[in-house]
Amino acid sequence: MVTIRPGPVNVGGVELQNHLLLAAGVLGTTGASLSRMLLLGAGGVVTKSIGPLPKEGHSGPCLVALEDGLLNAMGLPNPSKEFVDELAPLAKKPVVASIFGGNPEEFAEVAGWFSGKVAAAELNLSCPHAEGYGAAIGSDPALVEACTRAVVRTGLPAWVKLTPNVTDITAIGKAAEKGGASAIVAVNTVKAMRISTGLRRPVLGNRYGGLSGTAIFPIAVRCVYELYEAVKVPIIGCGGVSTADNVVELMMAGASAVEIGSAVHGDIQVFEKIRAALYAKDGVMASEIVGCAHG
Amino acid sequence: MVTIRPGPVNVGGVELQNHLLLAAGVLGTTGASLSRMLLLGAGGVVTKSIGPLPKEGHSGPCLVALEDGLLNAMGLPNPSKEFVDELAPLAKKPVVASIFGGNPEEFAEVAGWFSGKVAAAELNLSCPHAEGYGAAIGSDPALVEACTRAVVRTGLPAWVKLTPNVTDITAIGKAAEKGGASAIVAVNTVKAMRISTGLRRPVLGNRYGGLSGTAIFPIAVRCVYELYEAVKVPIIGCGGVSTADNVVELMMAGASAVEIGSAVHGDIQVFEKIRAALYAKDGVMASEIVGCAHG
Amino acid sequence: MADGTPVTVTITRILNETPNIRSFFFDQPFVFNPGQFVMVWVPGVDEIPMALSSLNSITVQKVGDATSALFSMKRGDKLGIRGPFGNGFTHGEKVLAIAGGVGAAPLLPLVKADCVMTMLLGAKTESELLFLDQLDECTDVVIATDDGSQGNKGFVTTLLDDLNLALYDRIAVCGPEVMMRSVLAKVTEKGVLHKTEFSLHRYMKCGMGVCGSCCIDPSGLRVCRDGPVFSGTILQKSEFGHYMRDASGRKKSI
Amino acid sequence: MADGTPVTVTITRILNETPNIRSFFFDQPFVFNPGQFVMVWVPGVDEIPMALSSLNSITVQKVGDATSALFSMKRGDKLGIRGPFGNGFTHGEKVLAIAGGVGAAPLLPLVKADCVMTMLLGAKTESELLFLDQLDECTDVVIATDDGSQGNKGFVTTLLDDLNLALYDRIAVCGPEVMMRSVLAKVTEKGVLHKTEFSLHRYMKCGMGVCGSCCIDPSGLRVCRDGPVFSGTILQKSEFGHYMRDASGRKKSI
Repeated sequence: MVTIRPGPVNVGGVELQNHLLLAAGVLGTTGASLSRMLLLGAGGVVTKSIGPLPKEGHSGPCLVALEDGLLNAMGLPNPSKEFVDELAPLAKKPVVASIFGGNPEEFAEVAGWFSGKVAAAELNLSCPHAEGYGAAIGSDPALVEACTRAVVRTGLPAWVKLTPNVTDITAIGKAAEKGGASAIVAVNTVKAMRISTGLRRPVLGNRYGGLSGTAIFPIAVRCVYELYEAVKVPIIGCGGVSTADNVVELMMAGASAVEIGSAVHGDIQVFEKIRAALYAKDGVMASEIVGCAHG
Repeated sequence: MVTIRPGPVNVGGVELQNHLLLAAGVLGTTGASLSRMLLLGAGGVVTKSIGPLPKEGHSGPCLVALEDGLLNAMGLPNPSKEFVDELAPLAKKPVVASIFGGNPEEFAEVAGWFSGKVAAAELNLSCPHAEGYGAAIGSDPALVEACTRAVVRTGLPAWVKLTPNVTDITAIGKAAEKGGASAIVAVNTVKAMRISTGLRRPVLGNRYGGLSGTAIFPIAVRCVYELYEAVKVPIIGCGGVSTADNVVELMMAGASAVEIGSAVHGDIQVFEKIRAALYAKDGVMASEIVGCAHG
Repeated sequence: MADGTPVTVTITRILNETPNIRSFFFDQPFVFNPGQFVMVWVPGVDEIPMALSSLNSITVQKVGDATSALFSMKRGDKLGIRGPFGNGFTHGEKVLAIAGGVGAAPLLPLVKADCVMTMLLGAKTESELLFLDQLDECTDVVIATDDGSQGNKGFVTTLLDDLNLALYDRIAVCGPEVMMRSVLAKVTEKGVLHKTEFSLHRYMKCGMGVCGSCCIDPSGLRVCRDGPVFSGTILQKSEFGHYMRDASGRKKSI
Repeated sequence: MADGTPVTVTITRILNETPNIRSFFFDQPFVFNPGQFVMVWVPGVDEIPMALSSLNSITVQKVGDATSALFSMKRGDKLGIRGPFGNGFTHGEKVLAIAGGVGAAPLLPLVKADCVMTMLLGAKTESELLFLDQLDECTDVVIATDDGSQGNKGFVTTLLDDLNLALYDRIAVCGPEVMMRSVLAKVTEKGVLHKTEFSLHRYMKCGMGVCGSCCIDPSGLRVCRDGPVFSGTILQKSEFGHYMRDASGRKKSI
């Protein structure tokens, strides 16, 4: 297997402890949980998505395990501004605040709360199951550009997380870049559904949800590869990563770092395990493999 | 498990032997292979996609097996008009000719070859890895409508197979319906990629390919569910079906029949096995469950 | 479905256990360890975590929308069940079980597993003593009621003063968090904290350790996956007994 | 990758077997049955089916773009390997093997498995006799060359007339299709068709029974998955020896 030589990792304006970040929406609801994941080997953590007002989220079921992935529709539950206090013990740590809003103003408002308190803001322009938020905005290049620009003005590095549920993800990636994004995160979950044949209704309370996990890894690789040929800002790969070789594969597609989410379902030690397999003193420079599968 | 009472199956202008069709692109290159699949329990068969000129397809690798699906980029190899002769021994059988073209005229030309010789034509407006064909056309509602109308004029029932690689599949489904489609087939493969970390390049000769198999089943369910609320023509579900319960699930989402492709990789007897598990004299009427997961 | 999607079960029997608590029996058994829970999907309403009170039953107190909807269901109605999830109680040879109110539900299978020497059972009043007959058949039950209508008058905690705690190798506790916190104080005082395990209730969305809605401070441990049963040692310097979080993640006092 | 994606191998040795045939050895073994094949990915060029001539080698005749690219590769270069695929030869105790040209490649491991009593080996001329030394060590080899430069002059088929075919329980054949068709005619005439198996070559894209590009008429059987080894009985009334299909699916005469 290809291994990587350890060294400083600076991606999208954030100094990471390694190339592996905890993805938004997974174990990111409290400061204590985020601290735990850093202790367990994450090189950086992205918080649960925080919005302009507290939300309780959709009624359940909110998440079900499939054979090769997870299907969820949480509905962006979040404590809103109160969450800022959760991060107090994490000052100076590689914490990225995931934020959402219904328009550029709301994005700016929420980003403002975190200014100076986190390393970057990740714009959730991609949640496939929250009406008026996420992918509803993230499939419109003009809105993506405007929201990105609004967050950039707060002074935080703006990471923009994209939905794969669009005809052309490169158009959205370019819009984020034009808006001043420091990094693009690709991808959020794939819009999906399962139905309980016993109960004759969709298994999620919200009916529609987002598919994550190994099932979508080949889709994530494709999106990162497409974006690498379309934008110049760094790309952070996300979607179904569960092994060190998956990390290398996304990096070869063009990712400068990766986010890991669903794999914690299989094993909360996944960061430590991947880190142990990924890094070696005689490994290659990360810069040698980022995007090396092109051309 | 929910079982279905056996009975006549007439979907999209085609009399099927059961609710299970062999999907396009799988074991549909020769008449003999199609005959074999009918003998092995398929209720109908869709041919390999046939285009206006012979094509050799992409260089290899063209198909690789993943843990939970198949990734392929065949590149629409086909013998073009010569293929019509392959179907001579299959007259009166439930054979659907999959066809493609670069514009409505080409679709009409190819459909014309099959007029009177097959039960229906399935428009491939969804192949994600053939430049100028398939999804390149199938993501534009106006082109979808025009191609559908051109085929309808040849007198064949027109089934329109949609790509999931669009922001809003219902817009494409409605365009097909407006063009006179007798049925909508949802969905074709999901655009994807895998990279060989050992060889540092995409594993497919064409780099990009289409993901099929169990990995995409939740995406297929979602697309069928969305389309069922948007169109009135029958929907034929396709994508990752490998069990009788999967068939029931797609029917509850809104499918009147289903196509099965990748599952033949696991077991060429899959039609017979699903048929045995799906039908029972004391089962429910198919009409009772089609779309029952709505409302 | 062979994966982690909900299993459809049919309600076969409904038992009124107390004025406010019912047991719902279904047609399929779930292999579990006492203390594990399932996510119960009341179709069209919500999904809530519930302790298994036997292989094929949950025992539910009416407290909110989902439990109210459950109480309106009849024999033959269907539910979706995911799980069992979580860790369950550590096995012991000579267990002291302490239950308050509906907290007796996860402890009943522990008692039936024949390892509980003594059970302290508390409730507000006589009619709310859960599973008294079944528990009485299997173990030595000591009762406390707030109003003194049966057994000792007062909280179940006070019963601890009359026991020789050295007799027991494990102490398993489940009940309202205020009651559990007072047990925690008492066992600390008596020097047996290390033997003690508490089954926690927290708002949870996913039930399988992914969403993080049930993480407790300051450890960040997940009640649904690392718990719901935690040692007293872990809980002593924690949010336990002080606050929890609501569906949005905001803290609320206990 | 633990799935069915190509395994990366490094070429460790290249042997010139004949003027037009080379063996490529790589650094990883593949467990296989004699007659099974692998899909060999020449990066940037194409992927082609190749019989394994040993656990860690393929033996290749230069015939087209991909094989030419393969011939330009050096020790240390990398290939992708998928498989092994297909069925391989049925096991026999006393096997007669018949090879023409590069058709000796899949038969070599059968001979080394120590079940081949006699091997008929044919080629155009002496220098094109493949694996002669290795075969000679393990079995009784009878040779025919078109030009008579070694062994019998003429086609390998003619050697069959001098053998007592009743001695053998299986007959395994691999070579150019014209040669195999003439063997088929001969074994039919001699009444031993039922003992005979032929290893077929067909254009194939996927190698695992999905795409259908290698299906044969009239059975629709897939060479890559139901074959590549077929009994003579199945092949007798088939396209075998008459036509095959090209990459587009159009028929072309043999």
